[in-house]
Amino acid sequence: MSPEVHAGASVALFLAHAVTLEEEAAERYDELADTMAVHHNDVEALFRRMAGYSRLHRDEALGRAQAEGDVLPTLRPWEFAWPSPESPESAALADTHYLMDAHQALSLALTAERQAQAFYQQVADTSHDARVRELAGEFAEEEAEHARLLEEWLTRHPPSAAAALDDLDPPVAVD
Amino acid sequence: MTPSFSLAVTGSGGAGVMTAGQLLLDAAALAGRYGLMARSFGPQIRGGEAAALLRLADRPVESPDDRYDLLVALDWGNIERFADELPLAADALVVADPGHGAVPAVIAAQTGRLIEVPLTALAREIPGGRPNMVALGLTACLAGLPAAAVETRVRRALARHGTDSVTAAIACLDAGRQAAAAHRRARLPVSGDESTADPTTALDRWVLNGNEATGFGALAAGVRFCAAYPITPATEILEWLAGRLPSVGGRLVQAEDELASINMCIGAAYGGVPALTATSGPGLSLMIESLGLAVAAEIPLVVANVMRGGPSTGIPTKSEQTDLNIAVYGLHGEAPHVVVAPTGIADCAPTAAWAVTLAEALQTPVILLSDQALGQTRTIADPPATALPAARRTAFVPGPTDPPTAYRRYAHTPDGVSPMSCPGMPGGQYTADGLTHTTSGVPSTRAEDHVGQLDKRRRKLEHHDYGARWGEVHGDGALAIITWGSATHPAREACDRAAADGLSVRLIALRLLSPLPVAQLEAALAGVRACMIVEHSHTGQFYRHLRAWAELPRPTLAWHRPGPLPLRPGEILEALHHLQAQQEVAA
Amino acid sequence: MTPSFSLAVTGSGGAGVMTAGQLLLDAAALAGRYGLMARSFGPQIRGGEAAALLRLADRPVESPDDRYDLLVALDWGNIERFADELPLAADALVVADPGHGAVPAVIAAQTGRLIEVPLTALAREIPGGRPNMVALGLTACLAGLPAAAVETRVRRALARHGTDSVTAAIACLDAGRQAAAAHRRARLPVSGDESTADPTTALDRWVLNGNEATGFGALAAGVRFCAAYPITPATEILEWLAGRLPSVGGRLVQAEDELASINMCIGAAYGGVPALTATSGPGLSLMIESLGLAVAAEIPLVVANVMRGGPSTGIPTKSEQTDLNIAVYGLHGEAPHVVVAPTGIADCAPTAAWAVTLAEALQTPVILLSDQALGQTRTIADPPATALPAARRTAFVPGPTDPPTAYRRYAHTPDGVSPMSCPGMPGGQYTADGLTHTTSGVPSTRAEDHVGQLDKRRRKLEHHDYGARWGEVHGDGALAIITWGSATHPAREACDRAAADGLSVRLIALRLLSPLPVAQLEAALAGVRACMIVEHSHTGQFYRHLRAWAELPRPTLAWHRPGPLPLRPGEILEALHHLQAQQEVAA
Amino acid sequence: MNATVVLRPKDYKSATKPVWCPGCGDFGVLNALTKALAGLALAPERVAVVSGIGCSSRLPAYTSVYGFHGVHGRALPVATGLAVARPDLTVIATGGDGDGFSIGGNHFLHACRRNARLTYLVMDNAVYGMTKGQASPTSAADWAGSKLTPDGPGIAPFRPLEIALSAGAGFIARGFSGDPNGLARLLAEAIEYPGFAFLQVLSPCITYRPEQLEYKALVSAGFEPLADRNAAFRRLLTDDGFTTGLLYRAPVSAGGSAPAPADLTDETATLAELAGEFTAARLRGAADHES
Amino acid sequence: MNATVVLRPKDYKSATKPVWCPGCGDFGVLNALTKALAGLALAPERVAVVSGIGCSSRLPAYTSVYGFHGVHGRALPVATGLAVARPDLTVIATGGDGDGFSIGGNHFLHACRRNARLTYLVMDNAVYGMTKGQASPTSAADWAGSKLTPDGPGIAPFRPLEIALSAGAGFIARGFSGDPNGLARLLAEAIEYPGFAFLQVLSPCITYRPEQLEYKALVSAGFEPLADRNAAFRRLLTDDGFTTGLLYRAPVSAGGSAPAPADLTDETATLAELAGEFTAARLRGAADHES
Ligand SMILES: Cc1ncc(C[n+]2csc(CCOP(=O)(O)OP(=O)(O)O)c2C)c(N)n1
Ligand SMILES: Cc1ncc(C[n+]2csc(CCOP(=O)(O)OP(=O)(O)O)c2C)c(N)n1
Ligand code: SF4
Ligand code: SF4
Ligand SMILES: [Mg+2]
Ligand SMILES: [Mg+2]
Repeated sequence: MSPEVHAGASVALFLAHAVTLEEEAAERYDELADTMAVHHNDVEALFRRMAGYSRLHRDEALGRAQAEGDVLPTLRPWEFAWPSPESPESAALADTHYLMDAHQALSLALTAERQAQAFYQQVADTSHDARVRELAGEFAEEEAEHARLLEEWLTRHPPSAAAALDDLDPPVAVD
Repeated sequence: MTPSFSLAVTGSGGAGVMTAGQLLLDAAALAGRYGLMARSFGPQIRGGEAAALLRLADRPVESPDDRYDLLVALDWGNIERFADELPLAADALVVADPGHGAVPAVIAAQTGRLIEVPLTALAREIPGGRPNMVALGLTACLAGLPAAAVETRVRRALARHGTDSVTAAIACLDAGRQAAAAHRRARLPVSGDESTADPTTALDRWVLNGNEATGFGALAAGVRFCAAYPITPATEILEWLAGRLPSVGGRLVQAEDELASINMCIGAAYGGVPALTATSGPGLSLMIESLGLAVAAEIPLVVANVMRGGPSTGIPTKSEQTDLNIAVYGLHGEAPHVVVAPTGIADCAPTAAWAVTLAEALQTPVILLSDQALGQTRTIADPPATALPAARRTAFVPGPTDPPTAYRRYAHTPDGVSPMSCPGMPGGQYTADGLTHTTSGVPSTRAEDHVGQLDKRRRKLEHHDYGARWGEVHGDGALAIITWGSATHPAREACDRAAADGLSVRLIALRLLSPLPVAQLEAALAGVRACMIVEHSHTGQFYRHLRAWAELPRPTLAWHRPGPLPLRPGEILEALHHLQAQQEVAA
Repeated sequence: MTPSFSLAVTGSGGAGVMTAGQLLLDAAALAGRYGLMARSFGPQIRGGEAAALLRLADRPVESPDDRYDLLVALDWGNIERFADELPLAADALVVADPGHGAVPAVIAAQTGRLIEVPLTALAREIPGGRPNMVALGLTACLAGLPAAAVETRVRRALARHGTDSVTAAIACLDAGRQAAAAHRRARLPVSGDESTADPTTALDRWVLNGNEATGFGALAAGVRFCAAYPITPATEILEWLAGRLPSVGGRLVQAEDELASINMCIGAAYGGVPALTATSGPGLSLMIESLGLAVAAEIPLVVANVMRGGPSTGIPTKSEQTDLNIAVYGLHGEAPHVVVAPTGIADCAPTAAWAVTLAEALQTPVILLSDQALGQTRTIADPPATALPAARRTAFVPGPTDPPTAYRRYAHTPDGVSPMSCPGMPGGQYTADGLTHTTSGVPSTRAEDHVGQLDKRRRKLEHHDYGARWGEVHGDGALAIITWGSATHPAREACDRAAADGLSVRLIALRLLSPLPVAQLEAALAGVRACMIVEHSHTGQFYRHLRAWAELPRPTLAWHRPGPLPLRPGEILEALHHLQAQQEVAA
Repeated sequence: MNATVVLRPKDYKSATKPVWCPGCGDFGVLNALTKALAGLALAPERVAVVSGIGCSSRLPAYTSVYGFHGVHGRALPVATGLAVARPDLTVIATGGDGDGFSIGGNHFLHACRRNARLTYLVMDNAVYGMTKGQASPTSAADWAGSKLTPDGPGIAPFRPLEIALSAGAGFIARGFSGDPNGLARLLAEAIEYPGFAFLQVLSPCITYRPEQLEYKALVSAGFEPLADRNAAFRRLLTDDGFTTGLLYRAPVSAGGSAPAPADLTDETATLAELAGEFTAARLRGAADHES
Repeated sequence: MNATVVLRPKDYKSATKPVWCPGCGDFGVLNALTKALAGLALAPERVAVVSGIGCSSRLPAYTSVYGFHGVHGRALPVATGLAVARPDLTVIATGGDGDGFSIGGNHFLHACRRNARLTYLVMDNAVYGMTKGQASPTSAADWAGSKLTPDGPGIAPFRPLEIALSAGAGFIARGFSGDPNGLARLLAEAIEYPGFAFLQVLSPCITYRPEQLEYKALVSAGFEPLADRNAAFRRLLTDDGFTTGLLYRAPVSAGGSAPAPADLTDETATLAELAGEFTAARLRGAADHES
């Protein structure tokens, strides 16, 4: 999100971003989980779990909106002012691999959570609207909490010994 | 009947199932065994699920068996997909890694002999170890392959990855073998003595798939030009040729589509350079119009069509024999051409070579009908007993007194074959044409020219002496099977088993599919009282083709079923017994 | 047997031969006659040489006769080219313009009745006069057509050229008629009384060629989209549709090639709009791959293939029945579809309409096999006795409680036809696919899905009630002819003549060529002792097709010969007598 | 489908799970497409996505709109037939660079000329993914990654934007699968363009062209929409192949004449009238029937 | 053929008389071709002319060189196969605008890229002569002379030179059948170009496009040979379609890499060696055989 846009964003506009950020993060985790399922990779479960968390946060953001009494504006996907090509908590599709292990999956998620944290922090730092600053700060703190959690999990899932991405079977021609 | 041992290694793609399977087959070759390996996988380009399907024996074997004796599962990812490709023998042994969950019902229901080996855990104990190498050691041991052969092969294959890799792999093989030994009671009966194989002969044997064999046969017969567009399951023919043609002065062009590739071949062949393209059903469909041109303009060329499940895009990775109709009858107008098919994987090389010689001798397109089962199954086979045939074209030689315009490219000759010039030959200029033409190649709409050229083109095919390669006949029973292509080996094994049951069945496998060698076929059928037509199709295309041209014994039973599952000897044997029972009732 | 009068008008292109011929046919229609007119040309786009070949009769007639009773030559330019297309009766009259040199030997040798009429000189005497109009007056008179009918037609045709043109033409007609009268002794016997024709009925008759009839039948049955690429002899279907489709809210797209045209039709038909394309052999060849897609994805559409001499470019302007093989067997994989053929020119309309209804009812491509003889011969025929059938597609109707994903496009149904949605229908979303798929259309490589869909697609064709249109049966002799397409009328006339000779021959003409209506055919053959298969081909494609599927009487004689010459009743009659003689020897 | 229900991008996805390799650029394209459709609030049943054969061509089955997965190289004619026969629909043709520029090249040329109202989105990975990584028309001359062309294809790569412009396309853009929101926006504009709209999307194949993971660093949103064809040509002369955005949008009237929609209900001529053309009566009848 | 005999243009004609309409532009092209061949003193047996189907495609039979009259639209692949397999020959592909730009459009695109050594001469009359005058890709959008498109094709005409340039052709020229000597000269240059040379020839169809008799007044020799691709593009932006001459001639090295000639005699690997790759021995053998 360009700082200018967010500096001037209303609470409703900010919450619309927050809701979509979490919603898209959840959908991305689902998408990754589906993909891993297709390739029989156990990290599927991990991505499902992440999707669940993101959905919880989305509901939370929706709850805030209700509490604020705000009707969230409907934006078209490209009308959101994200600082990156996608909403910041969407795990990068390009960084996945069908043989990825739990460590790599968690690293991927960690990057996403940190991006989300950075996003909220930036809004918290630059918004002209006090309420927005306050909400963004809270959200940033939550994201930081997630990131810490992921960091902890990562220690429990060290990189697998055998270079996991060393593909033993050549790709095949299906047509 | 060939005593043999069938085994499958399955797991998620990337687990190294295919690598393990291939090394196992190679090791079997080094150990003097025969065998074959097919692959099966899911729709994913990479990953997904994979199965290496092997059969090992002491005598040449090219048919899959009815059931598998051993299943080694690295994990259970989507095993349901393979369930019907993996029929297990009642006493089959299933080796599973307990780390990957319970044995799925679809497997457990088939056999009671399950043993658990922690493949992943064993591999983890070895630095750089991999579960698939543990599985390889274990499987080889259960299959009765000498450890030395496996080790030799693995050392060789991993050499370029450095000594650490090799050491780790060897350790894995050992761990696997020990795990197998730990289940000594589960060790399966294997045929043959590990030490009997004559190592010299064994090392001369070929380990290759039908696609490579096809490429080799074509090149050996003289093909020096290939233009093609990739398509599964034919691409390996092209890849093989792409790597080798330059070394014999030839060229391969990757074309923009099949319309281009067939026409580039026509151009090269018109230029005197024997040409081949390889494709599968969808690509063959696109070549149809230009094949008609090659017929009319009398241009020699070979299309190797590797059949897959149809219609339309169908199932590209599975086998069927359902492009027979289009290959034989697919051209518009009256367009006689030649269709041949190898009767097995090893036969792909001589039959491809034959196809090239026929094309060149008859100046006509030849369609070589291979299929996914032949093309992509790797086998250990004896090299061809005789040298492959080499192509020869009847070339134009100007008479010393001929005026420059005397050359009649499409002159009527007794055998219908007219001497052919090609650019560069002075006095041989003519215009090759797809329009009805005179003997000089000038367009004509007159009846005498039309009929004259139609007659000539039919004559050259009908009068040609196709020699002994038209087909194979085995046995002399009063019951006969007529079959072709990849159905041959399963059918032949069914006949062998029937013989073991005391039922003598004659096997007739055609290599020449069109023009149908009616006289040879009817001679081969002499004394046959009942007949069965065996093919891998839904509606019996081969049966209809035979009916259209030949007198078949009555009764003749049409036995066929479509892909994707391969034909197995047992089902053919069952149909044979059915036919025999009918015969007895009738008698 | 139809008493009839056959005549040819020949001359260099540009001399107005075709105009004269066409006006003569039209005049015959106005006079209550029946008849037909074929055209023959040299290879030149314009100029060159031309012949209008007519046959007139008092009863419907669609076969050419064996020989011509009258030849009117405006000049002798390259007449040799037509020599074998123009067999003259022994007592034929030849009218020649002495200004164009001596009668060529190839003509003079055939008949002694030559008269000279200075057509050019006569025309020159009339301001604005033209030799072809003189020839028209003369020919009409010799053919026994009322002068009034000719005059009416000519007035109408030339109206837009102004009164001077009309006056000149009428004067030419008169001059021609007088020249004929001057040779009263030469006037030929003609059948029928000039005044008997019921003018009301006569004026309701249709004067059209098979290509126009095909376009009309398709449009009448519901076709509203056409995409095509021009090709001889199919282009008139497209041109007819191009002019009419917009008036019924339809559209025609000229495509870049046949690959595009067939796929555009697939797109439109997938969108719910009945679609047709028209082509000939070379174009059909290019459509083969996508026809397979239409089979697999179950897309209804009609390809009107107007056959010409083959193979390859062959003879585009001449007729043959040699695309039967490609039409029936040309698709790769197992791709059941429907092939139908009109049994005559007038039959093109109802059969084209039927083709559309079959495509829509069975959700499958239908190939309509017409040919140059049907497509480009103009005839005077009774309009269809019954209304043309109209197409109906089994449409998807969402159940009130269906979840949006419940729709199974390829659901198994008893008759194999699954309700079809099209874009715009809520809840009907699916992806049509040429890959082997589940009932929902999701790609699958599993045996049950493959076999299930193969079965279903075969079932819908086999279980369909094709009704009475499957073929025509005439007579009940113990000798039978089985034939199809443009061979039907010559064969029928041969049967009529045989009957006149006291030989009763049954005629069976198939409209449904694939799936072959075996039960109906075998029923129609009940009591037949010997049979003859009549077709316009070099190798007997129809004969082989029948053999492949049906039990034919023994003996069955395959009688066929290729183009470019049309089939004539006499040669078929001769073959019939031959068969009968054989039968008698055998008895 | 109730028009008042607001559909989210995921509502345009089907339950079928993609078989693509994780990391494949085509996932981004699928996401962009569903976002574009949601952004335009199009009813799923009024949209059709038509493809050929290839990894990318699998896309239609992953959507909840009408789909057509045809044969290799023929997506455009199928889409054209559908768009011309059913002008009420939103028609999107899609597929890969092999499908569209190699075997389908002729249809591409003529679709640009024909200017029927449809969007053509090509997922360009400069390789034949589905058949194991052979060179495609957009592969570099020296890309030696395929056994079929062990020394590289050795020929000049195909320039999709130049060809489209030469052939007469009125809407030409380039997108990147790694920027689904930007791509969704381009797609929405393409869909709304009342003629043929072409969109080349750089969509990495991580399996056969892993080096394409670098695309992220190479692409830059440099095109400014031009309305003048010559200006667009000049702009392309300095194109590096990685500039994204809308290059050219012809004023609608200049974009050739899109076929006028067929009104399938307006049957101004009855069948009887058409049959009347054949009657003998017409041979002596009113002059307006003369052909 | 004795090389010391000097051949005249007529020696490159066959005894077969053209079936073309008197006045057809294709006569001029035939004359230009025979003049070019005579001018280059090429031995007739070392030249091959390959065509598709159409009036123009009848040309090979009217020459005394090797000819190939194939199917509609496939002249270029036949010529490519011949040129690649037989680099010792002079190969000329020819035909009409329908053959080359409509059904054969894809081969045109890819032949421009592939840059095999051959000349492609298209006799452009903006119509399908042989099938009775339907619109071709180069027909104007409003040309309503065909029953198949009674209101005109209604789409943007194909621009052969632009397409050739976009697609990567290294030699691009336009000629006029009414100027056989100028055309012969262009053709000779094209033949000598060591790569793919494209030559559009305006060749009137007097039967279906009699208005093309006006071409004589419209054409002007305005192109000055350019060696810079961008310059050629800029030149084309102001082209009226009637400028003749050599537009563009890429320096040979820039014209893509024409496939290296195959040396059909140099068999560096014997069959036995190739067969050796299959043996079991190799599975344990020397490392250099590993694949
Ligand atoms: C007529 C025909 N020829 C060849 C093929 C094999 N084939 C399937 S997909 C494909 C190429 C796909 O490449 P692209 O369109 O770039 O798609 P990608 O897989 O890269 O997304 C080929 C050659 C086919 N299915 N049909
Ligand atoms: C596959 C196929 N489709 C259609 C035709 C019919 N056909 C023959 S020539 C031709 C067009 C010729 O136009 P062009 O190439 O411009 O040549 P011209 O006659 O104008 O010289 C067509 C459509 C054919 N022979 N083959
Ligand atoms: S092979 Fe390449 S294009 Fe195909 S799914 Fe995998 S990454 Fe995507
Ligand atoms: S129709 Fe046209 S192109 Fe054909 S020969 Fe006649 S003038 Fe030439
Ligand atoms: Mg690609
Ligand atoms: Mg033309």
